[in-house]
Amino acid sequence: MGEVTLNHYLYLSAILFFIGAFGVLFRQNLLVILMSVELMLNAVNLSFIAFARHSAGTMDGHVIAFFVMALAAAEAGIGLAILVMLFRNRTTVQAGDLTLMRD
Amino acid sequence: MEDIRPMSNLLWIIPVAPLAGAVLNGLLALIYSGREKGPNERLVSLIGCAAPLLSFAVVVRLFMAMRGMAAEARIFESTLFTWIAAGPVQIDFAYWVDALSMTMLLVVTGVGSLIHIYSTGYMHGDRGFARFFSYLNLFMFAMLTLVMAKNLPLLFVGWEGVGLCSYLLIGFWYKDIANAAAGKKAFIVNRVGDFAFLIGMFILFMVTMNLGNATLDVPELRAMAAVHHEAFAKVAVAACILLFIGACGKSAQIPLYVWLPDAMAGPTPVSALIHAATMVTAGVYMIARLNFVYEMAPAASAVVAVVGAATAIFAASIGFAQRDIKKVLAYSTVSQLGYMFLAVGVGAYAAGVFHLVTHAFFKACLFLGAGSVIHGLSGEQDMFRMGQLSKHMKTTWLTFLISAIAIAGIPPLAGFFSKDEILWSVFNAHVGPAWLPRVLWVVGLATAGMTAFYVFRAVFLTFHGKDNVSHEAKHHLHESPPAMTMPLIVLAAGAAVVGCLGVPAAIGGSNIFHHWLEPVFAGHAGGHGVGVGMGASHGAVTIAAAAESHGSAQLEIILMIVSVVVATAGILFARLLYVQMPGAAAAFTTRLGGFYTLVFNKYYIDELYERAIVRPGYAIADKLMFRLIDAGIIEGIVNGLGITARLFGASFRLLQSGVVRTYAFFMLMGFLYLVYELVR
Amino acid sequence: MPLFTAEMVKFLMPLFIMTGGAMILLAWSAVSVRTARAQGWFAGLVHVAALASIVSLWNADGWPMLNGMLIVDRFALFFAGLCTVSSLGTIMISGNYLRRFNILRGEYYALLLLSLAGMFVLVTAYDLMSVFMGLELMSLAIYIMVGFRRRDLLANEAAMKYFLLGAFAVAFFLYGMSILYGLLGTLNFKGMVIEVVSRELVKSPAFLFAIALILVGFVFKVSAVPFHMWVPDVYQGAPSPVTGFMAGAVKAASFAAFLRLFYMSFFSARAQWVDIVIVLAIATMSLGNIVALVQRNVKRMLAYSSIAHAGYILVGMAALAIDNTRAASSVMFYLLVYTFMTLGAFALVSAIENRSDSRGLELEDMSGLGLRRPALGFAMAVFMFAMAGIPPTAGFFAKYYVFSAAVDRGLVVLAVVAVLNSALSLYYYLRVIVYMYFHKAKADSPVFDDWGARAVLFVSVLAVIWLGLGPSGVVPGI
Amino acid sequence: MDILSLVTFLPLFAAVVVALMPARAHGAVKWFSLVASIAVFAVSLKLVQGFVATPDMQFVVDAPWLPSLGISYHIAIDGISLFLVMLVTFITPVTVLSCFKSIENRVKEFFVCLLFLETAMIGAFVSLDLFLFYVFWEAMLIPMYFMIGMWGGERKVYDTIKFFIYTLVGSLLMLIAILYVVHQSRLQTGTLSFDYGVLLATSLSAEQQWILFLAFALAFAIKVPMFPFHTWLPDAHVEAPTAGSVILAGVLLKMGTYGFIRFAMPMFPEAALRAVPLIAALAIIGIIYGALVAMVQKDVKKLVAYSSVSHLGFVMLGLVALNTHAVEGAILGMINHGISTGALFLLVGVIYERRHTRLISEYGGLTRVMPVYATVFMIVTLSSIGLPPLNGFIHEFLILVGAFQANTWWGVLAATGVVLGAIYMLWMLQRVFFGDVTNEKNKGLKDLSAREIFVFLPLIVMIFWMGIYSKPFTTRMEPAVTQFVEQMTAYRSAMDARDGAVAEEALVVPSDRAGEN
Amino acid sequence: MAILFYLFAALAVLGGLLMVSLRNPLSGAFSLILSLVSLAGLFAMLQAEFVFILQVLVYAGAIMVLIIFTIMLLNLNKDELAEPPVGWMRLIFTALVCAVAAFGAIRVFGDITPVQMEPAPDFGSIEGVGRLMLSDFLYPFEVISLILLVAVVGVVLLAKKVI
Repeated sequence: MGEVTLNHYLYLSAILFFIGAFGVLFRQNLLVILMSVELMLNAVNLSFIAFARHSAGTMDGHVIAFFVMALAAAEAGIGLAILVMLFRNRTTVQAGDLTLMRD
Repeated sequence: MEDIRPMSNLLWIIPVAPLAGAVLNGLLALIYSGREKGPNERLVSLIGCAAPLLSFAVVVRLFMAMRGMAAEARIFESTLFTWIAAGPVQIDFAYWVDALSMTMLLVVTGVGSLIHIYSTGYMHGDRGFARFFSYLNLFMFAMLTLVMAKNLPLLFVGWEGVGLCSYLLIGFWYKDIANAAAGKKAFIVNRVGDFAFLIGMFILFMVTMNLGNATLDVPELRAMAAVHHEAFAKVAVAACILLFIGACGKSAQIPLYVWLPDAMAGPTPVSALIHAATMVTAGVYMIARLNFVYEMAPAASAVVAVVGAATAIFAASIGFAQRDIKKVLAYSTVSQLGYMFLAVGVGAYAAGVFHLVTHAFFKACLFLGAGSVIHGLSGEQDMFRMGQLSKHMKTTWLTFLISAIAIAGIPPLAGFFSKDEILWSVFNAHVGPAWLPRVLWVVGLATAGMTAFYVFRAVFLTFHGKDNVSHEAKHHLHESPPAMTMPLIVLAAGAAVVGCLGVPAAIGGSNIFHHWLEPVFAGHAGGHGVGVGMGASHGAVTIAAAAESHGSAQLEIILMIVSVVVATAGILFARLLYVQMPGAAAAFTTRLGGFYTLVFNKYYIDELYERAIVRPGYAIADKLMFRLIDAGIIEGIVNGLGITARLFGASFRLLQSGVVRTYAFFMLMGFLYLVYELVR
Repeated sequence: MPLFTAEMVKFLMPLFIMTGGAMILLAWSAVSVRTARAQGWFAGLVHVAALASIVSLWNADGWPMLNGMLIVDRFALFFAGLCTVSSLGTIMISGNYLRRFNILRGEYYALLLLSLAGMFVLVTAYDLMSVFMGLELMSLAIYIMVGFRRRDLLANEAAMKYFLLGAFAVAFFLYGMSILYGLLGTLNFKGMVIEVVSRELVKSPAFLFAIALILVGFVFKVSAVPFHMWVPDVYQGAPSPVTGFMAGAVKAASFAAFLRLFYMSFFSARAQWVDIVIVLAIATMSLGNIVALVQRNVKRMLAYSSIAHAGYILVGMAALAIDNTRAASSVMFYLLVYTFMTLGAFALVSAIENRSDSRGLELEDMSGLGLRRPALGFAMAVFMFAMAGIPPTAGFFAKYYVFSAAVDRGLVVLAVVAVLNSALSLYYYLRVIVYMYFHKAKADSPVFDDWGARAVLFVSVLAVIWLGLGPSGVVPGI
Repeated sequence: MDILSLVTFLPLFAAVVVALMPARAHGAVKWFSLVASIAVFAVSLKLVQGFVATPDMQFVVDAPWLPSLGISYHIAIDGISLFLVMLVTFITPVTVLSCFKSIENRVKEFFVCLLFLETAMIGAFVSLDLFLFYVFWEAMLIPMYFMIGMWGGERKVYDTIKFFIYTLVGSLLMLIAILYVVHQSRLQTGTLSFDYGVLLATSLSAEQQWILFLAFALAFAIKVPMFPFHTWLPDAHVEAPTAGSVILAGVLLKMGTYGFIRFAMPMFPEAALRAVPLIAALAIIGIIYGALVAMVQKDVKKLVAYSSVSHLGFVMLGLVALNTHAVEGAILGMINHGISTGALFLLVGVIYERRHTRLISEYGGLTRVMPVYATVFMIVTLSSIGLPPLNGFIHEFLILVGAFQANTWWGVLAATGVVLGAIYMLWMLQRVFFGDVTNEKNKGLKDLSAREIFVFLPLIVMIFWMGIYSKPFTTRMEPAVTQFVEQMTAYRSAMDARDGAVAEEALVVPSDRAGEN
Repeated sequence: MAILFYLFAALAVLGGLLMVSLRNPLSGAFSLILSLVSLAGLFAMLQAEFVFILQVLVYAGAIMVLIIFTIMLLNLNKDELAEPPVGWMRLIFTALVCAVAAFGAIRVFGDITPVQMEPAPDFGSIEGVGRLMLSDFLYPFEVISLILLVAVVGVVLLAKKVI
């Protein structure tokens, strides 16, 4: 275990990002998909913070990470609202059921 | 010398008078088309007959004037306006009359007028009376334009015009679809010839254009041909053969003769005027007109002669077995036209034209006589249902008989002189290999005998022999009105006497006709020493005039006697079969068996054309082109593109599964692609 | 230099008007549901005011303000005006539609205004941060509007799909931002150019990787293949006026930022990304057109058509050149024309959509429209011909500019593919006309065209024809 | 307003007026349209009157339209376009009059389409700015589309779309080619211009020319239509209403041939010259193929449509024969075809109006019941098959002479069209007009009404006039045609000289090398 | 330090993997919280004090609570939770694609050379970030408020039973 550099953080963020992407691609449960997106955003945040510390040297990354969190909150809110609305009408949270429109 | 300009100024009247008649009668016909009754027949007859008669009068006046002119100056000319003007193609609407055209004009207007008069009787009571005269007048216009045209395109106008009128008149009784089909057949077969004619014309045009003076004017062509001999000689054979194919179409020669027998579907005066006396001779006229080109193409001339001879004997043989009186005459016409081509083919232009003139008289008379018979028998045309009509239709019988003798070539009637001149010219000709003229002569002689046979077969079956007339027909049987008999008489008289215009020197004649046409044909009589025949032998092209100089008069007289004997034998044989031993004909027929059937069915030539050209052509057009290429391949590709696009659409829409993760998956794949492309 | 000065106020005025109007509407609609129509009128007035302030800025020279976050220049104003007009048109066609489906609420107008504000942020963005903020503000509002027919299953589904995929795409975009931030230390458009050029990062993999990530965000919004798949579903499920708004204004605003970013910050790497844009353009227009061929639902058909149009616009993006602005102008003009065509088309769709099965509008529903209502039919025909690019409509000019730019840039093959596509597209555009004019009307299906829809149609037709006759000077650079 | 613009836009103005008339006022709409189109014709006569037989463009109007794009409103006519414009203004009133009765529903819209179409057609013929030309060219499609679609037959939906897309594919490729030339011209001259004259002066490499020529040629070949791009035509005709067919065959097809002579060939002369054998081959195939396929048609209109393929083959052959008379013949051919085939479609329309069928087998013996009609039909047929001295002969003769001069085999093969033309037309004539009236429904058919006679009268007058005295036409077009031919010939000799030089070089080079060694 | 990093990293990845693989969303949510908290640890290691606090408070706290709350609210039963069975092929394929993407990203990141620097004393502090937020980032800050407003309105509009 050598020194932990910027690259390590970036590797981790990439891994987390694509785990999240995998969740979006693989899972059917809309809640899990939503959480996977959250994980992706967190991976992005990690990248921002790591860059801020080891590359840019400014705190801009921190601010942006804050904005991303705010956005994540907003998205979570709206996403859950849509989910609730959908659940009321359809009683399902499976993405695979959302196929009324196709072709 | 008389100033010819006022005379030339009269030229336009000749074609325009019938044109005016055609328009007037045509309008009358159209105006009355919706009504119960047609227009007044007298008025129509008046217009219809006055027009050709006026032309005839002008022609006669011009003829008189021309006779008074020096032989070389015998030309009337009148340019009406510029017809086509495009770059080097400058074609005037110009009329031009020389001795040859004048001869034709006399025949056309003269015989034409008589037939018009005859028609007033023949067509009496027909619903299409006015229409008929309109067409007939239009025909006169076209024929006169053909004859008087100064240049080939204008000649082509007449050429096509007569074809059109022929088409219209054959299909005159269009109610029977067969008549209309016959008209169409005539037109289309003619068009095949016209196709070749056009190309022949183009060849001549190219020659003149390359010489820097693009023209199709006949006199100019003639002048240029005289000067630029080499240039013309190079293409002369091709041009001549092509033009001759055109003539084959119009003049019903092998292989394009098939339309003429069918053309008998038209009213009989039409058969007389168009399909015997005038239009069908246009081919002969055209070749005579362009003699200076044919002079340069001995090979082509040989072809003309051979085809003419072949047609002559071939058609005559078919004439043997026909039952329909008009068909007999039709094949006879084909055969006689073959004779004329034989003549022009061996360079005996004057003889050919002379035969054309005499033929116009006796064949018109024969047709009109036949028409009179048909008229009398209420439309019956089968000779085996006639007989003994000489008792009922004296005038008709007599005139018919005179013409028959004339065509059979019995002296001193017209046919004898013209036919004999041809045979004599052929005998002396230098065409093709040395044996060819002799063969052609034999063929011509045989044809003469056959002609005598089948014509008299018709005479005997119709007017003599056994009375086979049906009961109803007999009831109405009558001699035709004077309007019909009068022209018969005039024509028969003509058939009897016009021969004297061409009495050969051998028997003390002066051959007036020949001298009259000399300026037209003489200029080139062997003048250039073109090679004759298939080989390289150089010698003068033979024309009748030349033949006279080195043929011996004695031999000529001997040949005359031979031909008269042959003709008489033909007549006697016919008498034997159809008058003296009525059963013999039938027995003879049975003996011949299959051959008779073959001949009776015209050697199945029509069927051959039908099977070999028409049906395969239609099948190719329909199955191969329309259904396979057009609807199948081209449309298939066009629609296939559309269908492919839609198929793609249909398959791509399947990707649109509605499942979110699929969508996300494609996004990720797209992202991978972007990364791959950008980072690589 | 102070961060904020008084003279900036006028540049931010449109934004203030939009957001202020939205706040007032939110408050108003919270206390009074019954006055929704009046709220609509008010929203319209706010739009007019915003438009007026945008127009008044036309001759004012903007500069990068607020720490270089935004710039209010003519380019931005052009798109801001376009979006505002589109939004105003949406309001005018919405009233009747919302009432018909019983969802007339003041919040709708407020969201529209907020979304418009997002667009303003987006088109004026001079920093990736603003792009991100603008995109999100615009998108979030639209997610809600898409799901505005709460009882409608299709609308639910559309909202959900749009939301999920939108969030997914934004994550990529943000990831790209983070890399750029790390590499360049700045997200300012100008700053990025300077950094990239001075540090010769044009070919560095990380930089290009970041471009790829950023691209995902943009091409998702402008619906390029294969990031297009949400479009048909969302366009079909959303309320028709909203669909029109999405197809027109959202696309225009996204392209505005896309264009500015790529024409400015990333232009030095054009050699690297141009092939991608070409491929995307070809794929986008071809797929859009081909699949549109087999659609029978008008809204879906228009959705695919809008994908195809994105492809044409991408042709213009591919043709961007340093020495002249013809390609950029062509993109702008295309979006201008497209906004009007699509607004008009959806105005008509909104006016006649009346299906109980909520499947939007099928082709059969348009049968005989041109005969029953000649004016409406004429308008739709004009839009269809314009979308197909037939002169003398503006659609032709739009295509013409784009293709001309491509040919100028040497992209002849791309232009040829594009014209073949536009020939192909004719098929389905004509089919609409076929149904409208050559088919007998079914039952007497009612048409709900109030004065608002008529006015929108009238203005759109006028714009599409007028722009087709003499478009000189409408777009800077043309 | 100058006279050429007046001729161009008067119909549009009339269309707008008609559009504003009340929909119910059928009579007023019809008569107004008739008067308007006759007025256009009358005004266009001033063009003939003022035309001077020189190769120059005349009645030139050159005003900026979109100056920043190099697009100008540049219109003018020369001897080539003069008569095509006249053809449009002549055919339109005839067409208007012909559909007084056949158009019963949506009368107003129909005449709006017709008049709008007239402006587009004239515009395309007079434009000397390629952009302007393109706009007019495409604008023609819209009214035509509606005319076929709204007033057409049963399969109209499929066929309208096919017609539209087919023609659009070609013209869009042409648009790209235009853009490319403009681009090249801008690189060379530094200014952006769509002007015909400017683009004509653009120098292009052989490869560029070839590609560009193909793009142009495709657009025009589809419009002509040349084999094998002809399949849209029969379908479009079959479904089109009579007036649509008349305009389509009478004028629209000439856009293609006109495009060749005005744009494709002069702009890319070297490529055009290289393409001559190809075009000639396709033209000849078209002549023979069109005629043969026409022969087997069961629908009169389809027959006439295929005959158009054949006739336009003649015109194309004349164009590529590249000698004065052939090109003049080609232009005359365009006009003659417009008149004769237009008349044929009108004639088919007459019986279609009465019987609502166009199948040949449904008719027979019509001469008996409709003699005047039959007469007119006969005259037009004869003109169509090129019977002298009717108009068809003149152009066929000139084209064949020219083709024969250019290449013997072209002339020979093309001349077979003369035979085939007679076959299919006369056979159709026979089946429709001769024989007995076998179909009961045909017994009560009414002959031509006075109005219909007035429709055909001008056409028949033209048929005779142009056949008997075509000089007024040819003298006016001759200078322009001569110039065209001379230019092309000059290019050809330049090319031959260069090819010769290249060949010589190829021979010389090795020896030079040998010398070096 | 390194050990700490690997620990947090392993926990974060584990949390993520568990989240995407556990069937019950509630378990998934808790896994995600594990991941988020681990990330917070990493933030702390990167001297991002402010973000660390927010991560724990807002993310792991508020947002995840919201999600868990919703899961409870929906009260999903077994049937509703049951996802249709997924084929192995699909699993492997999807995983492979994601792995390729991640691998690509890692390769790209391998080229990045960090800049050695000593951060400013207030780096990552609440005050420093706060200043920045209200000066340089004033504009986004204002816009994010609008975004949150939209979110609030949207949630009310969409999720309320009767409006």
